[in-house]
Amino acid sequence: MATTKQSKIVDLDTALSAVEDGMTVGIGGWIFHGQPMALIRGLVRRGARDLRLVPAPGSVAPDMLIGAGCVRETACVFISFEHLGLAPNFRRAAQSGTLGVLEMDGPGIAGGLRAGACDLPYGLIPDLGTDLPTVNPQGYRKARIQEGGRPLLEVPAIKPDIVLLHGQQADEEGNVQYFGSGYFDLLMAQAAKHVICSVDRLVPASTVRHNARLTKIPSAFVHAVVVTPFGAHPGCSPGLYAQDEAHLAAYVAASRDQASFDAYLADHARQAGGEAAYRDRIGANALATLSAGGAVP
Amino acid sequence: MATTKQSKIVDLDTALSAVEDGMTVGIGGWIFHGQPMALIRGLVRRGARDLRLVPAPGSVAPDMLIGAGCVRETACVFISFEHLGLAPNFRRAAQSGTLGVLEMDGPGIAGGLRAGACDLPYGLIPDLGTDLPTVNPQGYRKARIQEGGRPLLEVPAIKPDIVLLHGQQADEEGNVQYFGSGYFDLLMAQAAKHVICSVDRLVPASTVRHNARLTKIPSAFVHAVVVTPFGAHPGCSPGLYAQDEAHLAAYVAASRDQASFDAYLADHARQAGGEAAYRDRIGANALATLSAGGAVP
Amino acid sequence: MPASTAGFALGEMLAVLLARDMADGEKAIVGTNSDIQVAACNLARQRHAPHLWWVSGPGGMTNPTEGVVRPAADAENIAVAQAVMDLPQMIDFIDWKVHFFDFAILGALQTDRFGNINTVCVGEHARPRLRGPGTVGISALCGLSRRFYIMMTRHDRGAFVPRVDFVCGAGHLEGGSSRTDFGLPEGGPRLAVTPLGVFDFEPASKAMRIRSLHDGVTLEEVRDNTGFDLLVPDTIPRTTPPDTEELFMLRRAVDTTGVLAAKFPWPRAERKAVR
Amino acid sequence: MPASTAGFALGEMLAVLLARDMADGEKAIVGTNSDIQVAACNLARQRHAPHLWWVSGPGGMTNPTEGVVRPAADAENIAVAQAVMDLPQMIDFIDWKVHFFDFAILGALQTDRFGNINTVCVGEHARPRLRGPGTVGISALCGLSRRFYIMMTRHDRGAFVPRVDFVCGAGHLEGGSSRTDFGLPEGGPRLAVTPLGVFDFEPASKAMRIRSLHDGVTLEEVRDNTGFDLLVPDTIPRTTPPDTEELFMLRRAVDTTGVLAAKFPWPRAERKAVR
Repeated sequence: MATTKQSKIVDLDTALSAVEDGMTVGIGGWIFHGQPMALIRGLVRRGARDLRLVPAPGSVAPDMLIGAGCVRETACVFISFEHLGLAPNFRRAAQSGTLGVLEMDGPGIAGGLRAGACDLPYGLIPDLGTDLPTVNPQGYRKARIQEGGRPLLEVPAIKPDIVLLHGQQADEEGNVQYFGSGYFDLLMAQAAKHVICSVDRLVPASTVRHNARLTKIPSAFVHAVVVTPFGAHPGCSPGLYAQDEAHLAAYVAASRDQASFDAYLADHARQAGGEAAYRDRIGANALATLSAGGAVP
Repeated sequence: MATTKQSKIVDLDTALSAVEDGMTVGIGGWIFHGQPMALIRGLVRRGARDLRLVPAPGSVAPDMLIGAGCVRETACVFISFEHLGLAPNFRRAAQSGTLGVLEMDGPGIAGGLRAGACDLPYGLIPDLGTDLPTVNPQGYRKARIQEGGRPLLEVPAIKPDIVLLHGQQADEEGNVQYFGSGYFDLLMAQAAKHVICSVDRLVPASTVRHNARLTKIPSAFVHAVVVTPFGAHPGCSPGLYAQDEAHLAAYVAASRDQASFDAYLADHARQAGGEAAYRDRIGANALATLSAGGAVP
Repeated sequence: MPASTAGFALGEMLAVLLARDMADGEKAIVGTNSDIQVAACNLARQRHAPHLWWVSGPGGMTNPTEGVVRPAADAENIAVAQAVMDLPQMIDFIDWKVHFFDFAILGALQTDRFGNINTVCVGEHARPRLRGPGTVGISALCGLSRRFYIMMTRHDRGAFVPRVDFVCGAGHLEGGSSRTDFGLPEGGPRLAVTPLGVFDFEPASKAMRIRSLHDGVTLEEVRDNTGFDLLVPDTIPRTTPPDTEELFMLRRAVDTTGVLAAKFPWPRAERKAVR
Repeated sequence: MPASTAGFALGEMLAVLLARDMADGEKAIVGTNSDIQVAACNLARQRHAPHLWWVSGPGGMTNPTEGVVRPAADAENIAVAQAVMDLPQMIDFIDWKVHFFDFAILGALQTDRFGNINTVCVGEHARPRLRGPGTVGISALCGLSRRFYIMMTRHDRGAFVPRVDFVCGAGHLEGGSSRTDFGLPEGGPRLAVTPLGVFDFEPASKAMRIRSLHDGVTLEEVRDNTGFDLLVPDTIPRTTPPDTEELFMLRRAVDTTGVLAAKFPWPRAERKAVR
């Protein structure tokens, strides 16, 4: 993990040029919270291929990459659309057998990321009696040392080539602040070789210092920051805007088959004009309403 | 670790009745910051014996217990009086060979506490080429599995019977807030069987909720809270009062030999009247000056 | 399905049934998409368990309460919480520590005779008929907490199967002492609460047993909707429905905007009766 | 001891010498009781390394700056920091990660010919002649950072010994390739800065070598005060003393209350010259 000497603020394509086909890509956030969607749409636009995903519990971020054909294999801790049902493209790809799924659980990803962050070869976790080691034998192996009164597993270190995160604001130096929880984001950043954060706002250094406790990803862990207002849409950016329930429902509907989802991607990810065109398509009033909390009374 | 159903606020002696001779006692804080001195003085007053200390990097807290003859053996990560020199009673006891010293370092205590918190038998740390494994072979053993390109050690889990901490304020439910850093305190609490926190202030539940980010020790980890204003004196309580340089210098001077230190303890720990008498002895203006930042211009 | 459910929604009833079983001073964890769990914990705190401690698994907020049922991971909970912990530190007690939590409350795609839980897939893992969301903390919470609750908003043969297709949360495994024989700590499922009744696990065999059936639910109806043989007591009690005070407290202090009623009505057949 | 040190204190000179060697964008860690280290890092940020990143090891504050040198662990640093990290998460990169930090700056009771560090004891560990404070993060920072600096406010045969009595921070161990042979990552001490001079380590043997001597310091004086044979270059450069701009920046933007001058004057023999 090297640091750069210039400002870490770069445009989206410059940031994403670090992502090569076949890389292992971690994704931060939690279900609909803080998904780095502008970065995800950027990867779709660039035609990324054969990625190996390691998403934190997520929703539309891993689902869109899978539906866009960018992914060879994904780890799955939890990929869900919650009250909107199952993740549609992930589900279709997993059920058809076209997607490799490395089944994981909380202890597996936590132990693996921590081992990765610590440059240890493996992490030790309790064997919880599940079927995960059966379907993911390379991810969970019986620990060579059994002691302490309960069965133990070893999980190999996880070190993503790239991690994609979304925060609410950052300064030029690359200190990324979160108005809500940090979830696995910092642990992912610590384990990663290269960290790209999108943020909704660029703020002066003094704003960051005003409440240093909000800085969940200090600049030492950040290689590139992309300023993309509404960059977590259609998910929420905690404290700034709500998740877009109508758009998410439309996304699920558009995901009914590949042709329909390709049409969605053509309009929402692969269109000319990138994120500016995307925001235009979503519309000023829709975005304004989300900023107001999701519903204007 | 069990929780109680009543308010967790108890008086000092009730809280300390959980400490039995021979127990392993963790101490939080960091050098002169947030040392749980009222609890330490209480242990001296009660005549605790044969304790095995596991102090975070500390100063007067472990030093006083050692000088008072309460300690059979101490782990030592770092015990220092910083600009005031070496920890006088620790130094004397270690040099005379009357105190067992388990030499530890940051990775050793961090790996051991984390293993303790996780109910794992041991933690894996890098072998850093020091002499620590030679003088503390039970604390650092060559790892049975060597892989990943660097030599590894195993450190056994650390699970203190009791951990003593100091925060600035708490509510009735036992949520303990810190105005400064948390250091190893929460990790110690997670690894411990029983956690006693002293705080300078008891505040309404609403005050705690007003800034939940300051709660470093949530109530689930706390068994007893003792409200002791100036309970970190002569160390500092971050955000509330500075360390008492004059008193600390007097402490060092009083520690020149055992007789002199016994006289100090007779006046400052074993006296009748407990903490109230202690505060009277320190004096209203001295405490007021510390509250003003250490010096009234 | 229950015959006389007028006056409260399924979600409200499940929250009340769960809250009743919680004791003061206990520690619990609530995951994402857990409206009923949030309401149950906060109802218990309002009524008989003022020192119940619960934490949002992903978000780290402890005991957030403002009379509105919000998603447990929601940032707005920070303003009404007692603490906000960071997940990388929480993993120590979520994913590793034995018996840190007294209980968790978990839903599932499938559960079985011994209370094992599946949220991963229906059918073979390599080519599933239905791909579920995955495991996240379920493995650890089922494996490590002192007990857990199975909370199901549907009760049919798709959800109550002889053996789950994928064990991602260990209940009593193969029954009997197989859970502790495997090396898991004492624990496992205590109750399953469903639209039809409340179920527990017979102490020796650890097989699922009827504890009470909701008003109007027949033994035949439960059997028709359960894919394995339930143990049946000599006399089958009726579930004590939520009483006036419980509903008043739930609606006045916990779920003032009616999230449970809106999101968890009784299953379709009973909607007319409920409204 | 230096002859012409009038105009700046020992602490100021050490801070300037250390700051000069730092590069922009590097990552560093500062421990407790580290006034000179804090000043050096902040001086580098003010001058040529605006993106230097440093963190208070115990307190977790990153890049705190307000023109006052405070103890690195002090809570007042939170108000002027860019981030406040929690130690239990920081341990991952402090105690385990290889080459996360570009450098650390460490003091010692003793150092030796190969730059090993001792802060534990003088004499036998079981019955030491002098019991020091202990190791804390020194083992990890010496072992895992890309390089480290040895910063000594005294230079005498008590501090510069042939072999440290206790290795708590690995320098070049026995010299040569012994450090990497042991399995430690590339690294080790880069410079030692003292009241007498600046010292580096000869690339092949890894033995300590004179890099420059401060104004007025003789080779004989250094040899008299060093307990092992220093490598001596053919011509011994003079240390470039702090210049006007460095001192101005240090006193105007980094250490406005004069902490370094007050706490780290030149050793007694030179006090008259300095003042």
